[in-house]
Amino acid sequence: MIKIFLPYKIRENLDVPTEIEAYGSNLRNLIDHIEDMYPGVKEYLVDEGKLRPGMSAVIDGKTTRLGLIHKLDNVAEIHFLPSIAGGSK
Amino acid sequence: MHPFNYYAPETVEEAIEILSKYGDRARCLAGGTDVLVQARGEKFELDAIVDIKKIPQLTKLEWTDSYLIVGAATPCHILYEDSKVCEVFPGIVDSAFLIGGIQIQSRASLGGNLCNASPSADAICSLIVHEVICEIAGPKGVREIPVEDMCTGPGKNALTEGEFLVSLKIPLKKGEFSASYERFIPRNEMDIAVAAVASSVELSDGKVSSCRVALAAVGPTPIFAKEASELLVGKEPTHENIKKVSEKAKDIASPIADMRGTVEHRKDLIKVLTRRTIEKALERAGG
Amino acid sequence: MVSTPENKNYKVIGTRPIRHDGYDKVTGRAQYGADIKLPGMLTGAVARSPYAHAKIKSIDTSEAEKMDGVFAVMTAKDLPRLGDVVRGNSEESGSEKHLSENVMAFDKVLYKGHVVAAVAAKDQNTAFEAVKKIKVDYEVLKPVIDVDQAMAKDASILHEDYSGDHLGKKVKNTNIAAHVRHENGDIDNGFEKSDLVVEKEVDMQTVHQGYLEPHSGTAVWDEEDRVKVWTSTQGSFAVRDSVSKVLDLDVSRVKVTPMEIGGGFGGKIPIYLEPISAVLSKKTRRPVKTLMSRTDVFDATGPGPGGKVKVKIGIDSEGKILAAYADIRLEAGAYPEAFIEAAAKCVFSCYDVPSMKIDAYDVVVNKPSSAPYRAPASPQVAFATETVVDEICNIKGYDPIDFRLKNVAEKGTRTALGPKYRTIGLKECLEAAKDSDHWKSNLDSNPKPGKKRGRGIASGYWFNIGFKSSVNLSLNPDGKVALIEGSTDIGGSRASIAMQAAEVLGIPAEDVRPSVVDTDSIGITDVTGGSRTTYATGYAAYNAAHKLIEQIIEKSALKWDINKDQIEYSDGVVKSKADSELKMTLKEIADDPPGGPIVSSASVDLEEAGGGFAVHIADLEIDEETGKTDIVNYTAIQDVGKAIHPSYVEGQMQGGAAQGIGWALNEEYFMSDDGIMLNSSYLDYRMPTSLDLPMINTIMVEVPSEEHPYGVRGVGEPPIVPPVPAIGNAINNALGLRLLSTPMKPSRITEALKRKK
Amino acid sequence: MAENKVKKVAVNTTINGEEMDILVDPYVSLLETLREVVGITGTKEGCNDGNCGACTVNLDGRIVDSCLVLGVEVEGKNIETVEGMANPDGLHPLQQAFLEEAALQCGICTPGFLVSAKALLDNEPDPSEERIRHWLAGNLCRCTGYDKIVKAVTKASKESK
Repeated sequence: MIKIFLPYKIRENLDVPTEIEAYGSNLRNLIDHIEDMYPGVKEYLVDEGKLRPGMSAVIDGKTTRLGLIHKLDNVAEIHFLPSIAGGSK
Repeated sequence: MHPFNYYAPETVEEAIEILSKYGDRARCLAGGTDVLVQARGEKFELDAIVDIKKIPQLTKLEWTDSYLIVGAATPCHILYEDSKVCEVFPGIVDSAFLIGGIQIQSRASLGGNLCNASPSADAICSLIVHEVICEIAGPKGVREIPVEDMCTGPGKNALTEGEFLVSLKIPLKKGEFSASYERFIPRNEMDIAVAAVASSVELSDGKVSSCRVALAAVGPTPIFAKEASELLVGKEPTHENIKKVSEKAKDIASPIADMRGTVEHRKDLIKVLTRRTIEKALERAGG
Repeated sequence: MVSTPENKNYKVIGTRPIRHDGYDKVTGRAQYGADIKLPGMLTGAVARSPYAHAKIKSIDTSEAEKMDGVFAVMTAKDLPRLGDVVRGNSEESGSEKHLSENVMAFDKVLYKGHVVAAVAAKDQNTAFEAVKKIKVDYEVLKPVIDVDQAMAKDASILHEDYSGDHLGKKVKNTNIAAHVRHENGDIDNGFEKSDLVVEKEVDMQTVHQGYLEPHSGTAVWDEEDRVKVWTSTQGSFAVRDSVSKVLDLDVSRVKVTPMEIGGGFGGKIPIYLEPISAVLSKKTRRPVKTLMSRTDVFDATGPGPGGKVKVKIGIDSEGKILAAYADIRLEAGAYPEAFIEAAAKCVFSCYDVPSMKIDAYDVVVNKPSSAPYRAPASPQVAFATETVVDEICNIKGYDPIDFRLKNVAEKGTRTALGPKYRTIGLKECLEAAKDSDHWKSNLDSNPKPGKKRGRGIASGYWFNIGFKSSVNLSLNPDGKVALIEGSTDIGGSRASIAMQAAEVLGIPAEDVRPSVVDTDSIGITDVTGGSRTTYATGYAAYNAAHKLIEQIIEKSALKWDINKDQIEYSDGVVKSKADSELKMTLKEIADDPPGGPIVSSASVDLEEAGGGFAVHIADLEIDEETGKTDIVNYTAIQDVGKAIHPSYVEGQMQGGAAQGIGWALNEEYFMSDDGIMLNSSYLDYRMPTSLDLPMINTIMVEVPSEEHPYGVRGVGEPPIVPPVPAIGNAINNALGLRLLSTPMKPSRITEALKRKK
Repeated sequence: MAENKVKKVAVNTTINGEEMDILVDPYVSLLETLREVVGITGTKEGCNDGNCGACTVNLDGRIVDSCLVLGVEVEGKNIETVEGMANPDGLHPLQQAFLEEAALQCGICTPGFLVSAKALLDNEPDPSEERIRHWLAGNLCRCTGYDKIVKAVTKASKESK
């Protein structure tokens, strides 16, 4: 099981605990598993088959650049966070 | 920018003719460090710019028995690179050495700084405390006015149509005279004075026989702080007496608050700078 | 310090070769944005709003159109109206609509200097004169110019059509574009258990990146509806994307050629003039170049956000931090995005904080749309945190370095947003600071009469972004290597990228010749920003160089007709492992290699390169009578991962420090109540001159990043973070006064001194 | 007021040792004249109001901000720009020192700094750090913090002795 931390606004609006546990062979499956437990979360995380713009997934301290196809081998924790803009508006 | 023509007369008469023809749609060009910026910034529209640097007396330094005559378009560096000027008029040199950076000092002139009549001008206070006389040429001939009468408002001067400033006559003093100019800026260079003071003193038998204090950036024009200056005349230059002058100068200052400074800060600075410039002038005068 | 991941002695990395583009830049040959000249080129000029907030009722361009020498006039009617689509999830968030409206206002102007129309004319003066003849009828609205005004109940609203996202709820009629929260642990409990709680709120004025080169944009729109753009930018691909969106063209129809760039610091990521020149070119069928004046740059381009930040920290009796809270309100300018997520990530980044909560607000105001400025939002939050930390140390009598070491963030520490740090070097920086000559020196406590001296210290952080970069290499017949990249070179990155390829190939840096090319000539490369270029494009160069070696070995195998396993490559020579006689130099293999020339290419899409930390020590002297502050000694310490070209790393540290010093002491947008910037010139926007700074000592600490083969971390951004609090802390040390607003200018110092008396 | 007829003016001047005749609008700056009429773009515009020094050129032995000089004013004068600093034998010692000391980052201010510094060293072969900083205060640099620029000028002064 992987420890999952969702952004404050998702937790607040869907009444999700600060820390939950889920599993999946990759990020896509993992999000589906979370959705089974907490319906509505996926809508916040996924858009048109990709990680939603403005959302990022930090897998053991590293922000994935592969998105939903990121394989989850030996992963301890994942933080879903608003992505950080640093460029053009 | 509104397109203008360029004239470079070689005589005073020629310059007057062109200036008279164009009236307020012409300006003199000395160093250009103010006039070109203002023309570009659409502060005014010009049809003609009159480069006065080709008139020989406009860029000349001349020592007579009574005066140092500085051509109105003489660039600042000429003054501070002249060892005699540095020795006799360190207060003037203070100003010449502070206007802009080295590039600006290659071009900018005391005369231009005066005619531009900025409330924060670096040269004008020094000219005031040296009792400089402005020699003005115009359609009706040459006239002279004391420098403190030159500025009539922010960016406004006493020149009338067709007139221009030919030279600045700095009187030579016989006694123990000197002067000092200091401005306050937040940086160390390339800045406009938040407040500035020039002071001159003349000593005789350990007493101040004459004193002039002038203030900049604390009124619509640089101010000759006459009432403050008089407080030191006939007195010994003690801390206590200098303090009275500084406090009076602070009272005279009537600054506005703007991006460069607050009213309170400017008034406080006048007090500090008055004391510092008088002390410096005294030191230079040998007191 | 720590050994680098590849753990070997480098031949090229860590040396200081002359940068490849240096010769062009010291001789005046280098072509910057404004230097381009194309046959038949016209000059563009724009009309700008004199008001900070107004509705556009009508625009009459007829007088301008009639002028001699005017070829075309445009307004926003000539641009496609775009919807409100959120783009991308990386460096390009925001909305297309806002992107387009910021280029040229459609219905409403939101800041003084907002572009409303443009002309193309035969020369600059004609274009300027024509602009004066454009008549715009405005309905002037009340502006909001700071976060307090913008967040007030009855505030004038900038975007009536826009919903703010307040903790996930859509809210209409608000200037708060976003409110986000991060929570970690139980802060109520943390504060309750605290022995000491200190809270401070800082107020920072808007500042500008101040790059010396004004923006420009040159474009040609051809008969095939292809647009060629020449511009000075931090990211040619970002310009391509933005221009294609604003003009509603496929990206492949837009080709961007980056000119040399005269400084950016984040401010040359957004587009401004490029689509305008393109539309003017479409109308005139001629190339059009449009330039900004210095005042335009201040009025209408990328300031760094001002705003207010409140920080509260609680410690136990042993001096361990128990809880921290931050309330961050930053000005986005006219359009949303004030880097509040970055602010949240940075605010407590230097400390191990067991419980924390962060509220951050992205607030639109009637100022130019803010752009990234070197570690965007990190200096703002660091000012608050580092001030509170300094105050804690003062109250408790703690040594400021020891307190920071006691609470230091290191590998495994949970960060404010949740994830744990990978290898970082803050602790090493603090130790280096403690060991520095500067820290050990006596602060001259007996300066000239009327002057007081003080010393301050502060830490700062910036995470380095990764993202996409591409590099192509080709081995020339003379055995030298051409390196093609897409990262515009803002301060020596050609050298630092080429050096990484040279290191892999074992050849001198000067034998790898880097070229920065247009968007048709290289794979996608993200912006030169976020401290990513030497890291990510350098990584692509590293990979491409390894691929080039594979090619060299493969072709040598063909040439010698032996198995490639039998071949080894090192330092520019291919050798047979079996036959010592069998060897070739790069020149020899490059001469007619079998099966075609030797080329390689590589691209990467990287994660963050572990964070970068800096610790700065500032000594200053204050004239108590005038409030004038002079920096008398300054030391910048930074974990640079691995310094590829140490001179340019030092340069980044010194330049960042200098900007931070300017920010601390004098720089600000001085606004009128009407929302007009009154000091929009270099005369009154007081950036430091050479006479305002001392030599800036640098101490490079090398704790290699885990994510890069040479351990590179970005170095450009951390050094702007500590100066503001370091100087604030030094002023407090000198005078016993806390200045909580920037700039800490002379009048503020004298006012505070008077209040104290 | 009737429309003011403005005609271009023929100017004979010497730029980097080359005497030339050029035709300029009387209201354009020397900076614009160099860049647009003569076609040499090493001299840069940073502010166009004399506060950044990016457009510094040497005019008859003195450095000036070329944005604050009119093109028509240079009749009969001698102008040196960054393009005239190197000669066929190589770079000027200042240019070499700027490269070796990494005294430039973006490089846009570099031409102005080089022209200014050359005028200093032409007259004062061994300036102090304070003197160099004072002389260069009219040239803004936003990238370097000036440290390496001051070091490069010092180095060039030592080497050209």
